[in-house]
Amino acid sequence: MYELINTTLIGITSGSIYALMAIAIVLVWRSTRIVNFAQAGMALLSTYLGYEFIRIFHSFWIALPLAMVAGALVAALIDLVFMRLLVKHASQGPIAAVAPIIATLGLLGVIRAFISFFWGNQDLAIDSPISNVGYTVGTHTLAISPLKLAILIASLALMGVLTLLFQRTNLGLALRASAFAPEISRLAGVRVDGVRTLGWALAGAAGAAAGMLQTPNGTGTLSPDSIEFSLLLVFGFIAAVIGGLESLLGAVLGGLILGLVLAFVLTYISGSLVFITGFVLLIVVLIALPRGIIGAKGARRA
Amino acid sequence: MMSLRISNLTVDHGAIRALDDVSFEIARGQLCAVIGANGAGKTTLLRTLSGLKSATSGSAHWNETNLLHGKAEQLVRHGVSHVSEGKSVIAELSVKENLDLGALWRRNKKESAETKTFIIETFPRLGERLEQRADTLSGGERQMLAIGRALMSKPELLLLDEPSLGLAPLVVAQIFQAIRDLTTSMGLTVLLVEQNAMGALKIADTGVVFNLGKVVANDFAPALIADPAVRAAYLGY
Amino acid sequence: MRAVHKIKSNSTTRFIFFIALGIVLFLLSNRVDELRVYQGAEIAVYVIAISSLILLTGYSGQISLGHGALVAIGGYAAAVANINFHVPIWLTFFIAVLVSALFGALLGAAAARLSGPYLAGATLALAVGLPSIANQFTVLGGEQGLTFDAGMPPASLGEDFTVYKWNFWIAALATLAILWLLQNILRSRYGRTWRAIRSNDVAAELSGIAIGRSKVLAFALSAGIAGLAGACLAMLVGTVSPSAFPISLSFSLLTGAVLAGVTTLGGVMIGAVVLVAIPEIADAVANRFGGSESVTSNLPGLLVSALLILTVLLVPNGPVEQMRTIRSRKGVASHH
Amino acid sequence: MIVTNRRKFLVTSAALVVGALTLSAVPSQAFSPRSVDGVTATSIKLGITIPMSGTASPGYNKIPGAMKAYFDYVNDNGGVNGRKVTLVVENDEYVPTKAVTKTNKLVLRDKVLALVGPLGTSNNQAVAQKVNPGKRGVPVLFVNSGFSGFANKAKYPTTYTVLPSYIMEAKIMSAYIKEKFAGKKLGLLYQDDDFGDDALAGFKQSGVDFAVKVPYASGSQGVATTPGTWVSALAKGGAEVVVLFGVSSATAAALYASYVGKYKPQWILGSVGGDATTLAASKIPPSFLAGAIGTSFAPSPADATDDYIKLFMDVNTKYNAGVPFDNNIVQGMNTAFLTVQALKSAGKNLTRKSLMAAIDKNGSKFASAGLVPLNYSATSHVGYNGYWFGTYNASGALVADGGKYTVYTTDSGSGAVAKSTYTRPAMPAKGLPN
Repeated sequence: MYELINTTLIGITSGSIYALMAIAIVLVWRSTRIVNFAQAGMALLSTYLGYEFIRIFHSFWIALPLAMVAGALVAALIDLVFMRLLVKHASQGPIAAVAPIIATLGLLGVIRAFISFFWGNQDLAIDSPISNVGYTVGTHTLAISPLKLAILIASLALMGVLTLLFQRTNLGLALRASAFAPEISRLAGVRVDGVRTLGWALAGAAGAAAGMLQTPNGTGTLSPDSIEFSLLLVFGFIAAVIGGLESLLGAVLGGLILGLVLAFVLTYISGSLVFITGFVLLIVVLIALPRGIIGAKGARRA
Repeated sequence: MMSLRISNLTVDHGAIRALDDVSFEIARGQLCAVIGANGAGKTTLLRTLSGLKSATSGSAHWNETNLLHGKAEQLVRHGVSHVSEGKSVIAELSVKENLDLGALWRRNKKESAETKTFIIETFPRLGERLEQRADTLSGGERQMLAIGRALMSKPELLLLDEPSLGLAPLVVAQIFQAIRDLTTSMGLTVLLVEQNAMGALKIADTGVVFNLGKVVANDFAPALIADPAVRAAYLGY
Repeated sequence: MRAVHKIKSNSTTRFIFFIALGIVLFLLSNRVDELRVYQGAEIAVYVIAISSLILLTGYSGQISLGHGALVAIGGYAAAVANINFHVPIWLTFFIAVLVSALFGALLGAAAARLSGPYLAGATLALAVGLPSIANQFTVLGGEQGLTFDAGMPPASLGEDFTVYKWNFWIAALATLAILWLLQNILRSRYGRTWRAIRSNDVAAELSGIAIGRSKVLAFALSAGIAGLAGACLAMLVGTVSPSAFPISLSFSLLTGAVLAGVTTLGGVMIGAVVLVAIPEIADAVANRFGGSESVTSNLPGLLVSALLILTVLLVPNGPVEQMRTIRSRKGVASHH
Repeated sequence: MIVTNRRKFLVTSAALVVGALTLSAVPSQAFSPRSVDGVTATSIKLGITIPMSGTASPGYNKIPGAMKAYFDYVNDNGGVNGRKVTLVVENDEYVPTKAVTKTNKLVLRDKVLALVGPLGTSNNQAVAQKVNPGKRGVPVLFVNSGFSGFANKAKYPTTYTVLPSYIMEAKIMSAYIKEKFAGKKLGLLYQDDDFGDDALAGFKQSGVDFAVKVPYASGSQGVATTPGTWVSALAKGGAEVVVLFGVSSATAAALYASYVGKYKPQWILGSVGGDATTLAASKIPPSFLAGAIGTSFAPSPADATDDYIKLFMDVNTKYNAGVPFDNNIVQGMNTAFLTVQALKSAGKNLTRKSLMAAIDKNGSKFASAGLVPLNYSATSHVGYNGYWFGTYNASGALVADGGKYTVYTTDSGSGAVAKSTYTRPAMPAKGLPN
């Protein structure tokens, strides 16, 4: 019973991190129709910047918003100097469909190399701002701690704020319209290029939040090849797809489902099968529910 | 002087010359039908005027605004609205959102709300379906929505690309009538590109006939209808 | 008229040319030192793997970020066949092709239903997930992996004939065979079908092409070729283990394919040579500028990624295709 | 058009292959007059393959720098018989394919005298299988792997191990557990590969039964996702003493997860994952380690009273830009120290053969930081063969039980575990082997 509860809690908390990453992926997808495989690299870079902010200000809570701003700026810059050029140059011909995917992969490599140059191939540590010691019920310690609770709340809050932004504001309307039909949006007077950059910036901030929160929650360390970020890269994408790629609510649900499934496989089957389980889950969802778990409904509402 | 003035406009499409030394004018408040065979350059003309496509040479002005130096999103702010070919609505958005999109850039929200009320009065069917997704609408409704979206941008010059495409004859008649009424009631200047040449010329004040990127005729609409050469080539009798 | 005449002698010329190429390679392998021979073998393996990816992405329009996984399957299939079933070495290469192709067909059946980014993500997840399966089954040797000993060169080749030269011969032969085969396939009905799908799958479907089946076929063929590359790689490294097929391998192959020009087989050598040469170039550059350890160890990654981005931005269809376009444009201009 | 394209393709292909192979190819020197590989009148060239970037690199990537620092120190003090020692470092990213490629480069192009301290079991196996230093007569000295198989002289004739094998470690730990924790419920957390398998073999042979065994997938992929579940499995099984046989990242994750889960067994940490400095870098506060039992064959990096540690700290400050001093630095410098001794011992007439002969002959008498005997001989390529036990104090330093190093020794076979009376030879003057 205790194991069951803890497995569920582990699933939910790790799932909420995947959800944050999935939100970032969905944001870029919704505003540009590009799956950004560099998202995890950008999150990593923002987290390194956050690490520097912590050293300057000696406070995680000051560094977190600063890292999100930095993440937003980095993402906006990437769109301005790089993705715009790409859309112009490689939007035609047989490679058009795969060019953005390949380009974001290249970007991932550049970001990694850049991080290694500046910070070296070593582990850096980010201390947990609040306790990560599990709550105790009776004699048992639960796999949920103030930090994990904060992460869960942060993911839900971010999802809520972004959903409101997308569904209820003019900016959100412009973001959605630009993604679905850039030309019609331009004809309606929407400055599509700027709106896309904004979409990247939002995603950059969300990714930065994921990186900053995941680092103290995981092994607490940061390195250019941090395994957490490879995980985020793949699992964030899987979570986004489970949720249908279009919907923020879907991204959060996708993250939680993935987190739970993986936690149960880990506890009750085998640690070696975690990654392949992610793949199998992805394929099953793609084949059985091509539009994601809430894709059909969500897409209609979106 | 309020008018659309196009002179010596040339536009290339890769190696192909889509518009070749095109010149004509439309006075304010006029509805001008642009007719011609497929590939005559009609759509290219609209895309160039609305800022989606760049010209090779020549000039095009709406009043004082140089149409060749602006991007589409800027020209909208100068009163140029373009309803592109094939029901220019965003399928994934609701009817209301499609309408709102056209007025996002307008600062005066009270005015845009009034515009919306006016559009819903003009096209009551849209009013009944405000919360539905645009792709649940019928073809005619979508065309109404596309025009409505363009009207939300408070246009002075309206560029319409084949509003009758794929619609049933009865619906086509309704749409044409609506276009004629709106032109008059709102004081719009309209450039109406149409395959349905007769239908368009019947509601138009003037007409321009295109062939292989060149203007081959430019006259009052009734005169064009009466012209035997035009009748034979484009009106089918 | 000229074209018709040429096409008649087509397949014979092609065959003769590949034979000639083989002889050139053979002569070369006797001229250069052992390290170059080894690098030549590496290039050969990359050529096979990259051409499988070009076939998939360039010709049938499907993307794979996880071709390293298919390479891994080939390598493991060869090793398991040899160790557990005592299959002779020469036959293990064919088994590698078969097993990978079979797996590729399964994967392709799923892939045919996925569009760009979905397929990219799915294959990425596969490449991350597949190697760790080796830890689950003892027959796959766990983290330590399995030994794959392709054996010594026959004694008849002489005392001085090195293992590397022997491996190079095998890899080069496999490469030539695959390139020759691909040239023929791409010129066949299948090749035309794939090109039709790539440029417009709606039109292709309307003209009666069974898109699904055709895509699965492309995936299976590509996987089979990747499997051959895997067996060759296993031969070249002497072992197969999960860490030999990291996600970076998949990314390298994709990079090679893009650098080669993903739309044509013509530049496949460029991609392979660049992949093998980059670490050396990076070393030279780092040494020239008195680089620190951190520069030396990160420069290859940076160079590869930067090249990838520049290629996509500047010559999205690859250098070979670009040259061809420029030349044909010049041709058009001179005809005017 | 198609035809001409194809021809172009063929010509281009051929040209490219030719170019690739010949561009920088020097004429084959394989049969040129016998110059001694890696040795000139004024220099000795050595090589190492090790992960300098990638997931496995943090920590290990400090080893080559430490080695170079000690070589520089020796070079500044007259070198080895007048020759200066250089080390060519190749980054293998912990990928066997790359290890083979890079070793090829070291052996065939750089023509190093010997490989020194190459790291990783699968990498060393791939290199042995493919590059075959054994057949080429290239010494592979002091490999950074505890895989017992590398001491097999028949299979790896030129390979010399230095770390006590994982089997030895498990056997010694078993003896220690039987002595100190008889009757307690035991748990084992181990890496699910050759490393863990060796350990399991050692424990099994010693008759130690674990109530709970938790394997974790290696390649550190499993590490990030699983610590919570490891700890709940161990806690559920009621393990009072837990042996942790894994890498540093796993140790860090396990200690952290047990802190988070308020699970407090008596930890016994294996030598690989028990480096306090590495753990500290992984944000494990020293207090987490306090009270855990650890093992080592070298003096604790924190033991500034030790002659070797003092020397290594000094060299690290002067020649290695004072990077944080830890077990990896000690390991790197000690390897370099042993290497210099072997080179000196081989005399003026230095060749690959004479180098290995010198180790076979004098290796067991080499001075080194190790508190455990070296076992090199004409018939054995086994390096250190034992461990001492200690307890981590509140500042994360491993302190020998009872204030002195009690060394246990054994072998990788069926030999018994014994308390050793070995005393380390005194450090040569200035830390420069004679």
